[in-house]
Amino acid sequence: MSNGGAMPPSLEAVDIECERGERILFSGLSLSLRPGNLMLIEGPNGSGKTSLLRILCGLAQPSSGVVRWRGTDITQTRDQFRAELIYLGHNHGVKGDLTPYENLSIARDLACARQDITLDEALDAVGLAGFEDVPARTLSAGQRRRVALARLLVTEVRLWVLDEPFTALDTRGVTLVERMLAGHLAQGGMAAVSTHHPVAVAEVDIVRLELS
Amino acid sequence: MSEAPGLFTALGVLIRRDLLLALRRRAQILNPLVFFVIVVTLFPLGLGPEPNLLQKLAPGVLWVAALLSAMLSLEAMFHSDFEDGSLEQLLLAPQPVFITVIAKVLTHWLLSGLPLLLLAPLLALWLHLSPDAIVVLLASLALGTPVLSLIGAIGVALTVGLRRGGVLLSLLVLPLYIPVLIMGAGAVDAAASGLAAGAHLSILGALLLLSLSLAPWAAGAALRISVE
Amino acid sequence: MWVWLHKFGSPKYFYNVSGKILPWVGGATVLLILVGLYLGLFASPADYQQRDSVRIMYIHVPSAWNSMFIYLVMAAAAAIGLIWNIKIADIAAAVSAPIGASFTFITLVTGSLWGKPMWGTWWEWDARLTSELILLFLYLGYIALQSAFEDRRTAARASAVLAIVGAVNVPIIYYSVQWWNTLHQPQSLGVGMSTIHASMLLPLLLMALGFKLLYVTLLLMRTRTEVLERERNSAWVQELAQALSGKSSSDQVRSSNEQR
Amino acid sequence: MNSADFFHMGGYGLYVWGSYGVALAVLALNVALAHQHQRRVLRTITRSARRDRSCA
Repeated sequence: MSNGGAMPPSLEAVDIECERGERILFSGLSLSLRPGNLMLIEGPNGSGKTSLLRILCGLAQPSSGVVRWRGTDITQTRDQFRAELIYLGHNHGVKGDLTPYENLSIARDLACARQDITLDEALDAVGLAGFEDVPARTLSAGQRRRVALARLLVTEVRLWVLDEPFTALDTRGVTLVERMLAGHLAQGGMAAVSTHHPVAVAEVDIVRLELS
Repeated sequence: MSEAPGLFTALGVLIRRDLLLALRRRAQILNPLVFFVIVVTLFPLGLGPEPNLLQKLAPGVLWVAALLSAMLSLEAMFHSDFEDGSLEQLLLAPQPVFITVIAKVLTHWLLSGLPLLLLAPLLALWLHLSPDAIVVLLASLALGTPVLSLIGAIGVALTVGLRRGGVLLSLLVLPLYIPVLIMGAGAVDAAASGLAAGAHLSILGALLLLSLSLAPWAAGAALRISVE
Repeated sequence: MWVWLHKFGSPKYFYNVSGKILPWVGGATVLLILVGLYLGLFASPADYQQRDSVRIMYIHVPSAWNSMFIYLVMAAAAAIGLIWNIKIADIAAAVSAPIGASFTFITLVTGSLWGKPMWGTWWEWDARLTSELILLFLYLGYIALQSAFEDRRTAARASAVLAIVGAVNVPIIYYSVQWWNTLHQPQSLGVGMSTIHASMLLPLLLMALGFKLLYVTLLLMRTRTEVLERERNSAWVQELAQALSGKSSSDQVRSSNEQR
Repeated sequence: MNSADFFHMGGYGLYVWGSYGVALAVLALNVALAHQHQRRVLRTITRSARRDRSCA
């Protein structure tokens, strides 16, 4: 599925620099991501992993440098870029007053939905069977993280940007995420993941990025 | 690959989402309305029950009270979404940002502006306002309260990232409310003294159109800045 | 214009160029204000009606013009900073707000002092004074928002949005207050003259120009200092500091500010 | 116009000199703060430069 170097890389960042207050977290950083790639971003706390991910998906503005999606600057093609992207940050974006089912159906209605899976199947696949109609605030942090992960199953999106997806997940949750990642990459998807745990994803070309 | 939903379907989804959220916390909708009633009843207690004094002050009192209670409920527009991270998700939705802002403003108006509109005639009677002045009051509130929500959305979007943004929000938003207050209260005052209020209402309409075109852009830009 | 904007945008270039301009602007300001004051206080006639209290006009009207002028310059600088991400524009906008607020405050005080002999009350809900008061609220809102953020860049960009929205609202506020004033009050003698006697016009214009240059002087001084503070660990500031600390510290302090 | 009625300003001395005084005070305050801020920043950067030079 991945067509090598002929096409420009789907996601490309060219010497981006990030400033936090007075400190320069990183500068002159360039990276590129092609279909089928998994980029692992590692580094100690405060090294700017989250800032880098937020810059890549356009939530934050780099103090210099440019981020391109399919060859055009993301500040120009805002809507098209966001239609092909999902970002899971530290706080999971699940509304406590709504049930997982309602949360998921809203997320799917706003994005490009996949037709081949129903909401209940997705919730079941992430291990929330039986919790579909309970207000999300009564769920544990791990369960709320799973509701957020279920969004990855119900939407058809090429780029996943995951900020430490394994936090608050038990071992079965970690293997679940690894399986989802493998499936996504196999279908020509891309992912940028920041994490401290080693990610066991078989025969996938992993690009490692170390932030000092 | 299926296409992302159109603007109007997304608007519909967002409005349904916010109404659903609001109904789960019914009390929060009532608070600003109770505040509106209490503030209006304070004035006769402060100024004395004398009818034609109250009648003379009624337009100003009703409009200032409506303005304050609309502002009171602004905070809820983005705050809970900012707290749990869903504001980021809304900013990353395929639809342009102003769709999100318009949906939020419309919901805020449905839950605060519209009830004010329904309550206002009752309170106007308490202040002995004449019937045709009440009609103009309703017209001016119908045109004015959306402007309050739109301009308020800019203020909230600017201060959503701050811990104690409440007081700052009123400092930012109240000066911008002054033209609406002048035109709104002026319309009711003109009607109460038997003059035509057409000019005031048309200016209110102009303010509505202006803020409809300016506020979504400004609030969208402010949201993108506050989320950074 | 594009190259100039970027060149002038670089802090080092700005610091050097403004360093050269500052003494001239400062000198011109002092000269204009002195001449204006002399003409205003001594050489121009008293008004036939208000007699000598009209001399307050030479302070009140120039600072009123300045308060509006500075808000628009602030909004423009903020917009430039927001759209083209130029740090100097952000600093200029942030620095202009307190200066604008000071001129608005002067306008309000001198307006009420001028109003007392004419209308007999310290505060008159006159259309111009009321819109100046609202302009002061806009300034205070801008300054409050600016200082509410820890991160300077977010502060600059958020307050830029507020300044732009405020700038759009200033004319609306002005005309609605004007409308409100004519509705509720018969047209009272507004502060300031409809027909200004020629000999009064010259000092008024001199003072107005002097006040504008005073704003530019203060703006340049404040922006230069802010640039030094924010760029303190960049190479050119280190160089400058080395050069300055090279001389004996006593004359260094004198030489560095002799240009003011 | 001798100096006595110069200050008298035809009875409006209080208002005229009051407003000139307020204006002068506020503007002088602005200039002083700007100047003092400049001196403080210059002193800090030269002091840190001298510190670097001495230990470099």
